[in-house]
Amino acid sequence: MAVKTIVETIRDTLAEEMARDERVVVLGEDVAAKGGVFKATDGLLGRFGDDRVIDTPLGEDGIVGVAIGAALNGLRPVAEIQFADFIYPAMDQIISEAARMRYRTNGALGCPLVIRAPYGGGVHGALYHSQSVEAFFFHVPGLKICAPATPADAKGLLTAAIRDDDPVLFFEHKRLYRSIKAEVAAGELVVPIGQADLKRRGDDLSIITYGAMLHLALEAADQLAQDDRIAVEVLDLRSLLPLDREAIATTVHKTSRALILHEDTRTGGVGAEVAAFLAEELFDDLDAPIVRLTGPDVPAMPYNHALEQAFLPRLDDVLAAVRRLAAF
Amino acid sequence: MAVKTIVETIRDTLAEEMARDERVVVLGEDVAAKGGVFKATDGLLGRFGDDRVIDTPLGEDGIVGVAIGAALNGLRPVAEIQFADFIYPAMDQIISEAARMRYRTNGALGCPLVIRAPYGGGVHGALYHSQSVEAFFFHVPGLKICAPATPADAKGLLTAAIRDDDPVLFFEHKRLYRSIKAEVAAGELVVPIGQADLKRRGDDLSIITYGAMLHLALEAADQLAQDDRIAVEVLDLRSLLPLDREAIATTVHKTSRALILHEDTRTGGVGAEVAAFLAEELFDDLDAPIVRLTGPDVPAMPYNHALEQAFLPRLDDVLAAVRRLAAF
Amino acid sequence: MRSTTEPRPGTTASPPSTTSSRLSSARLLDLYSTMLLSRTLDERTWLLNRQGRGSFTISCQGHEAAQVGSAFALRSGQDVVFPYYRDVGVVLTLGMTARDLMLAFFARAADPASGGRQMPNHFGSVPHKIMSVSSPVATQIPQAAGAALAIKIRHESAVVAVYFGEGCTSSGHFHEGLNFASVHRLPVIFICENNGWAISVPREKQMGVATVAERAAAYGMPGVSVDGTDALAVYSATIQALERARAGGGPTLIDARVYRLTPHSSDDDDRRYRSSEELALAHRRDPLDLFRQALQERQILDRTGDEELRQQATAAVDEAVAFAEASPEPAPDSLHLHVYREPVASGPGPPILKPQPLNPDGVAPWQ
Amino acid sequence: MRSTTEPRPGTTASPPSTTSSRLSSARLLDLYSTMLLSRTLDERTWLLNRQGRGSFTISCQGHEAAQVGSAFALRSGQDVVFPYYRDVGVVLTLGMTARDLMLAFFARAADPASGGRQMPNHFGSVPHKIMSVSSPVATQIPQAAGAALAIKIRHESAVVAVYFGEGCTSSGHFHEGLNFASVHRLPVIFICENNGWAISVPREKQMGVATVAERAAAYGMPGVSVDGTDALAVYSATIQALERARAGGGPTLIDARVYRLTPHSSDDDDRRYRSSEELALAHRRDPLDLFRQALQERQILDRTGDEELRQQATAAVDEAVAFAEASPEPAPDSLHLHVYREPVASGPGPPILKPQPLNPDGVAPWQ
Ligand SMILES: Cc1ncc(C[n+]2csc(CCOP(=O)(O)OP(=O)(O)O)c2C)c(N)n1
Ligand SMILES: Cc1ncc(C[n+]2csc(CCOP(=O)(O)OP(=O)(O)O)c2C)c(N)n1
Ligand SMILES: [Mg+2]
Ligand SMILES: [Mg+2]
Repeated sequence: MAVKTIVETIRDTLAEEMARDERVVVLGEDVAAKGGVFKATDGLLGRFGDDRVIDTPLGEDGIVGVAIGAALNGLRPVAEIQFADFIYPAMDQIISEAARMRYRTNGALGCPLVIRAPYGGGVHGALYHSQSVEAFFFHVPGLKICAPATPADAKGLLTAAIRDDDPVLFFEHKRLYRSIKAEVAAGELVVPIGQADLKRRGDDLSIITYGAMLHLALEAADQLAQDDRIAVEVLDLRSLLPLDREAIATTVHKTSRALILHEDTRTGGVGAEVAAFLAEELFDDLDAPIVRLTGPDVPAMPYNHALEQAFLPRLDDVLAAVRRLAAF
Repeated sequence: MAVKTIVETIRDTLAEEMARDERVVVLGEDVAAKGGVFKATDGLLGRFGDDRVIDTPLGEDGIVGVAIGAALNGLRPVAEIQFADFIYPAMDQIISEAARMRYRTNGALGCPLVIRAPYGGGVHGALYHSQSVEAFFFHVPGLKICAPATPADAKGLLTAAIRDDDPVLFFEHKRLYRSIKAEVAAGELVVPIGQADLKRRGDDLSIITYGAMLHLALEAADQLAQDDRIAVEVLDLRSLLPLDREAIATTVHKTSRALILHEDTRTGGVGAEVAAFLAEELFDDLDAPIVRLTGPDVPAMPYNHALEQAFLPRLDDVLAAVRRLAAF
Repeated sequence: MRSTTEPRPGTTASPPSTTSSRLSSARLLDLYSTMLLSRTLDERTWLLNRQGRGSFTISCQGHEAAQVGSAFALRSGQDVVFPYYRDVGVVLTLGMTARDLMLAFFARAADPASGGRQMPNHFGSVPHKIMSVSSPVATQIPQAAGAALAIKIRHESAVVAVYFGEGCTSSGHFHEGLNFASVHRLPVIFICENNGWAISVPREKQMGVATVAERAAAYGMPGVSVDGTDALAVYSATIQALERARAGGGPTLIDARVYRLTPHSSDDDDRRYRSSEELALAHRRDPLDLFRQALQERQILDRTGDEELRQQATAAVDEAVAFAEASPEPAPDSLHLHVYREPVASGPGPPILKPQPLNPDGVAPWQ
Repeated sequence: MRSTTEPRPGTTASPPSTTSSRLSSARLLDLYSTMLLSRTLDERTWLLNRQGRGSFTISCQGHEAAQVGSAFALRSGQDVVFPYYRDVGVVLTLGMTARDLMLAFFARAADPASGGRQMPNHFGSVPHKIMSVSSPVATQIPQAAGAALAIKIRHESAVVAVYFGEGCTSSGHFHEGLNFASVHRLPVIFICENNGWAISVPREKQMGVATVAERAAAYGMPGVSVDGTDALAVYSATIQALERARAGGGPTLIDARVYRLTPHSSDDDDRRYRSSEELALAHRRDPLDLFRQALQERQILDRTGDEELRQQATAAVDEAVAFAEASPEPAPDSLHLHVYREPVASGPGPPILKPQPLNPDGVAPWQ
């Protein structure tokens, strides 16, 4: 067992999968000599050579289009989008092509492809280096989406993603890259895509969350247990698509109260689907309104520090929301 | 008062606004000599000339990028995307640029731009000429979205969209283009963007819908009134962004039961937000689960007629859903 | 084959080149028969469409020489091919059959491209390495570069061929695909069927250059302009590009100048935007007529031989139509299949919690 | 100015051209001062960044001649300019001030570009017709074509200038923008500051051609290769392009070969991917040094004069830093402003229904 950051785990997992399966190639802007702007591909060029670690021209449409073609012809590409905010030029290739390939060929042709993208804010990245973009892909059947928040989940889900026969979007919260360290077991670890994980047990209320907000939820749960004797259960979705509706139903069936927490903006975010699911399927179980605590409906997170902080949900917000919900 | 189809109304409204304001220009693929593949711009070239009715090269990124630049420099472009399914290459320009322009300039610079796109299925358009894409833009603060379902709303909302100082996505359901005819008053008509419309009153249950499904809802409501004596209220959202939460709250406060109906696929669709809003804000008012009746979670609507029909919500589905909900 | 800037096809009338060809008489007849089958099948789909037996068709007519001529240079099942929606001639050359295409026309379950999910002419056949066609245009161009990257990494001798219209050369996809291929000197041939129209938009409103071939300069790759009504000229241009690709010389852009003899599709009325004179002129350079004349001049084909081949083509299409129309439709329930490799439980909470869910799987549960 | 294919800048050492210029001595000194101010300000941001007083900077160093030289040809407030993030020299020439840029550096409310919302160097100033810079690269290129379309439709004499790096020429945005501009012969100048690197990706991995100028051939527009370390060469290339645009001759692509003298940004470590020799060589063609030498040779500037100008630049930057750092930050509540022209009621149901909403406006209501 070694203690690792998330970005180290990503790098090591990429190396392990590349060593295991020579069809795995990495491509993107600055992934080779520079090793990626976050160093997530550092060292891969030296170890696997420039046939398998490819610096691309500047163009996300091309990166994903090339990756799709390579996947159709037998490779297992792992494409890096330098920042999730720059994924939009690739939307046509992702949505029209990768996501629909299996369906439109009636199952004849798959598109095994991973698109890694650092996302999220709180690192002074401003409007265009802070975005959460998962909701755009969440509405696309045919795609899978991972958003791990711990080193072990990063390892297990990335391994699963690379071995998956369908296209997977793999979102890495950049604020967690180096701020979260934990033990990661050596050897193979596969976390099935589509399984949420109970990160903390409790009977009074469920926080359903993912990404950086997991850690805020856990911090809040600790404090609420101590100060308020409220036992909060924390469900980490980990994968957003397929959504683990079973795990969501199980926790809310138990606690009867749900707080949905994400950093992404509110309207049309992933939390809306979780809430809608609960309002339809667990109506009888609910003892209180389903509350979402999210980023605000503004285009993106500003650069100025005070504005950036004003965007992000804070510990106090979570504490207050839980207390109100528990008292309902 | 003339009886008009929706596509005639769109054409006439474009002509009226172009006559009224010389800054209004129309651009897109095949909009000039051909008058658009649905004839929505027919006759405009002859009347306003090729400076203001512009056939573009094949490239949606360019169409929207050019429209944004023209808007920044004083024009009021109305861009046509030939089918909504082909809007993805323009996502970067729409989301990164048009939607964020005012915010990123701290209010200094607006982007008055309309993007018209025929959407929706049931016309044998297959996977790529049938899609509903509104949910992708619904998650983008800074954009406005219209989705009218009647000739009068098409006129009033298109007029409002062209005069709006912010970017508006204007989705026209292609199955309604010629199938819905109604009287449209001559003269100016502005329907404010962001106001839903009660298309039918009733006390027992609310159907919240938009687009082609409005007409299914009205048909169901008629039948339920006759056969089951269930009084269904039908709220036509008309604008999706800003979402008229007040109108949604008002109808559900009254009826205590909500069925959300849309053609778009389910997970992460607009209906999720409506349900989540109700589950949070009208929890005490609800007498039954909030039910969504939507297209299924498959990549898109197939060509084969039987498969196409299997995709679309049907009258029987609506009747059954209402009956179950009313009996809850 | 010429690499000069030329006026729109239909305005020149050079005879088809036959000299550069090394094809045997049998192969030449084969080429002609495939062009004939393409045309016959295509014409039939318009008839069926007018009869209300199929709601859509889109044509190869006028493009047959470019399609069959180029595909004749490819090795079916080895080279990787990304066609576009007009490429009836390409896919028939590579081994798809009239039945396959008619199954797609009638949207039948046995349609090998999509099981009736896609529109007609959205080809695809895994055994023939014919990649799946989609409707959003030009997306296949960077994909072709990616497929060629895989070939290069594995040191295979296969080549990728990708087809598209001249309208597609305005798309960002075109640029990013050709740029990537040129940086990595990938074994891929970009074949533009340049018919001078993108639906109603003429070449002059599509690009600031007179020929698509000129676009190649931006990528440092050869841009070869070829008379696309001349099957053998296209064949030999393709052979040269293939040899270049296999020798590590990188990609080639072939600009095959053709003319679209039909409206854009069964939904289009081309009288709104192009003159009947222009069309009449183009008919005088119908690639089928030109190739038949060439074969007749070389005494490979005579009038009776031609008549026989025509009857064969008609018989094949008759048979395909009958077969396909009688073939079963996909089951409505199959709508939910093949979203992912493994079916995904996207249903509601566990049945324990809700024995009678209102809406178990995202579709109307009441049906 | 040369239009030939040339090796990476830094490897040639031709003296700056001065003959082609029709600028007065005063204007030449002005040009030099603006380059100097750009450099001084830019250097200061690195210092401030190292001191922890600002979390990000990105540089114009090495690009000043290309920036100021080209912008000197533009008419501020009349021509429409789309800069990119390196264009300190462009925006200072057009009239933005050291204060403006330092307000952005410190993310202050008075930052005219974005009120502290965007990163530093995301310029914008409505009175100067400097359009707003965003981080996703190359998006401004089709927008520039659109702005030029508006000019053409209104029959104005203004011209659009749009700036970008050579990496951006690989993007689909570049292609669609230049293609549109060439079809409509729009009054727009595409100015590429070609420094041979896109972060760590060298020119050879970016494009299959040796120069960006060659990309112009795909659009039938002139591609002008110019030594971007030579301010006057860039100036006269820009003047020519402007005249061409105003005369209805359409767009021009200017390929200004420069070198990036700093890492990509304050977040980059360029030692990972480029050699110190290469950098040293480039420093020998520092555009500031070259232009100073040229002015000295022409006896427009002497050592004391230069010293004075440097002190002025330093003083201006000192003042701007002090001013900006003392300037107020935006109010946290202002986060919600300017999503739309008119504030939108995106709140919950009417208060009548829920007097105490749990979550009134999409943000935590408990704070
Ligand atoms: C991205 C996208 N935009 C628009 C369309 C609609 N459309 C279908 S074919 C076509 C014209 C294509 O022209 P060209 O590339 O020249 O091919 P041709 O049909 O002439 O062979 C257009 C605009 C589309 N299918 N995809
Ligand atoms: C769409 C997009 N992809 C990636 C990035 C990250 N990025 C920022 S600058 C840059 C390199 C730009 O290179 P070039 O165009 O040559 O300009 P230079 O910085 O060298 O002046 C990259 C990849 C981005 N900002 N936008
Ligand atoms: Mg064409
Ligand atoms: Mg560069």
